[in-house]
Amino acid sequence: MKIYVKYFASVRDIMGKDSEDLKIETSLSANELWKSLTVGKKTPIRVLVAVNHEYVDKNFKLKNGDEIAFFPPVTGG
Amino acid sequence: MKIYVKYFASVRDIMGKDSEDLKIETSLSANELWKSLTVGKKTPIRVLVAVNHEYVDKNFKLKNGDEIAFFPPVTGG
Amino acid sequence: MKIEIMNEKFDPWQSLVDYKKNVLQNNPKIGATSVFVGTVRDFNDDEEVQNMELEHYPGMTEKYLEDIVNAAIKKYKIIDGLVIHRVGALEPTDPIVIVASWSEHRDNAFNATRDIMEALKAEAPFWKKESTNNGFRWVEPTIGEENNIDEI
Amino acid sequence: MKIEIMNEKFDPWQSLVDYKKNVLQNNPKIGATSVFVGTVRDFNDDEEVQNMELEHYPGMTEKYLEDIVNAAIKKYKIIDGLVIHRVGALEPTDPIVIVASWSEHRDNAFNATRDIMEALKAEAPFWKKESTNNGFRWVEPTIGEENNIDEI
Repeated sequence: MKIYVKYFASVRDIMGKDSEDLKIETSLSANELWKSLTVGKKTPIRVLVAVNHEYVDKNFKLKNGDEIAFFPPVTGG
Repeated sequence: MKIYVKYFASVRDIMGKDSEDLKIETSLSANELWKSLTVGKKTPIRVLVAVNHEYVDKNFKLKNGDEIAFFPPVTGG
Repeated sequence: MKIEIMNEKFDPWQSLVDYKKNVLQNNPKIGATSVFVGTVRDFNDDEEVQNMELEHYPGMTEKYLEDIVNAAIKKYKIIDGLVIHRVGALEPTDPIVIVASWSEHRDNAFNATRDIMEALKAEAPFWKKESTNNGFRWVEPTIGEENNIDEI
Repeated sequence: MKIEIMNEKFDPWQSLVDYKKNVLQNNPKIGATSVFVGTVRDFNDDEEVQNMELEHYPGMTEKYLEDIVNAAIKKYKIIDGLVIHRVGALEPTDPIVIVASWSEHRDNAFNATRDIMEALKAEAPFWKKESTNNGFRWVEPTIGEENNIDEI
């Protein structure tokens, strides 16, 4: 299945890119995907995750075609 | 002593005038003055009183030269 | 601080922009601006309002508005405050009042503008008279919005 | 309702006046307008701020702002709401955000504008990066203002 991954703000700085398209064999949770993407990286303590423009919890199971985004707590306004 | 009296809004309508200058012999409280001014008149239940642009309570003792105003509860904004 | 009683129809947003531009200017300490504008509605207490007369007590009204804004400056450390209030003949959709507070952080601006409006409604000597299909009537204070001022 | 993300410097008061004039118009049901404007300060956490970059998540940001305003319309029966938020490069005194709510009575307008601002700060995907004397830094959420969104 195909997954579209986006990174914003300090998470993008750490990942060194703003997005990537992935092909994965088995369905992963948001947390499992994050762990596999950040192996060997020093990651921030606080990361939020959204799938298809909605916040989800870390156990959310990804489906084919999902857009998943990882980013730090928001600071607008 | 001289007292300057002002009436506003529905109190002015009842009194039939917006102000009057009074000469009084002895010092009166705000309430005593109000009673004497409204003898025989049907007066509203709720009347506020200000002396020299400050709210006062009904027992406030008037002095020579005071400006006293009687008016209904305020409804601005 | 700006306190003004207006006899003529005014544009509250233009007044705000003018005061900011000419008096407060581009103060980089300001992080938050909270503004309230009250306008005449065409209905009140289930009656159609055709127009309205707003009366005030010249001298006392300005004094109370100044005291109210000074209290908000002191309590919420706001950088500045503005109140402009109409008197005279008003029609539905006419602006009645604008209150603005400027501060470093949003909490203080929100609280100051709200406190100024509540104090204005409770204490500032203004009186509304509405013209409805049943003739003129003096507006009564809304229940729950009465002031704590001593009555005769 | 108006939700807009602006890449260029904007005049929040002009945007407000334009929306009121062209969309809401002279609606005589409106008795109260509550507006909040946030601007860039030149100090944050005891450091001088020279300028700021504001980033967002196109698509998700607009969706959340719309949901937040719809929630306020439902909860407070406001007549309408507006949010305009800057992104891109900003300098001290530049407007960041305007939130406006229109309602019959002032309580609902005040509460709606405040709720929209609080929800925007907690949920809408925007990120601030400040340039100070010590270089760039991503802004951390203020303690006590954290959202309740699940974290990885």
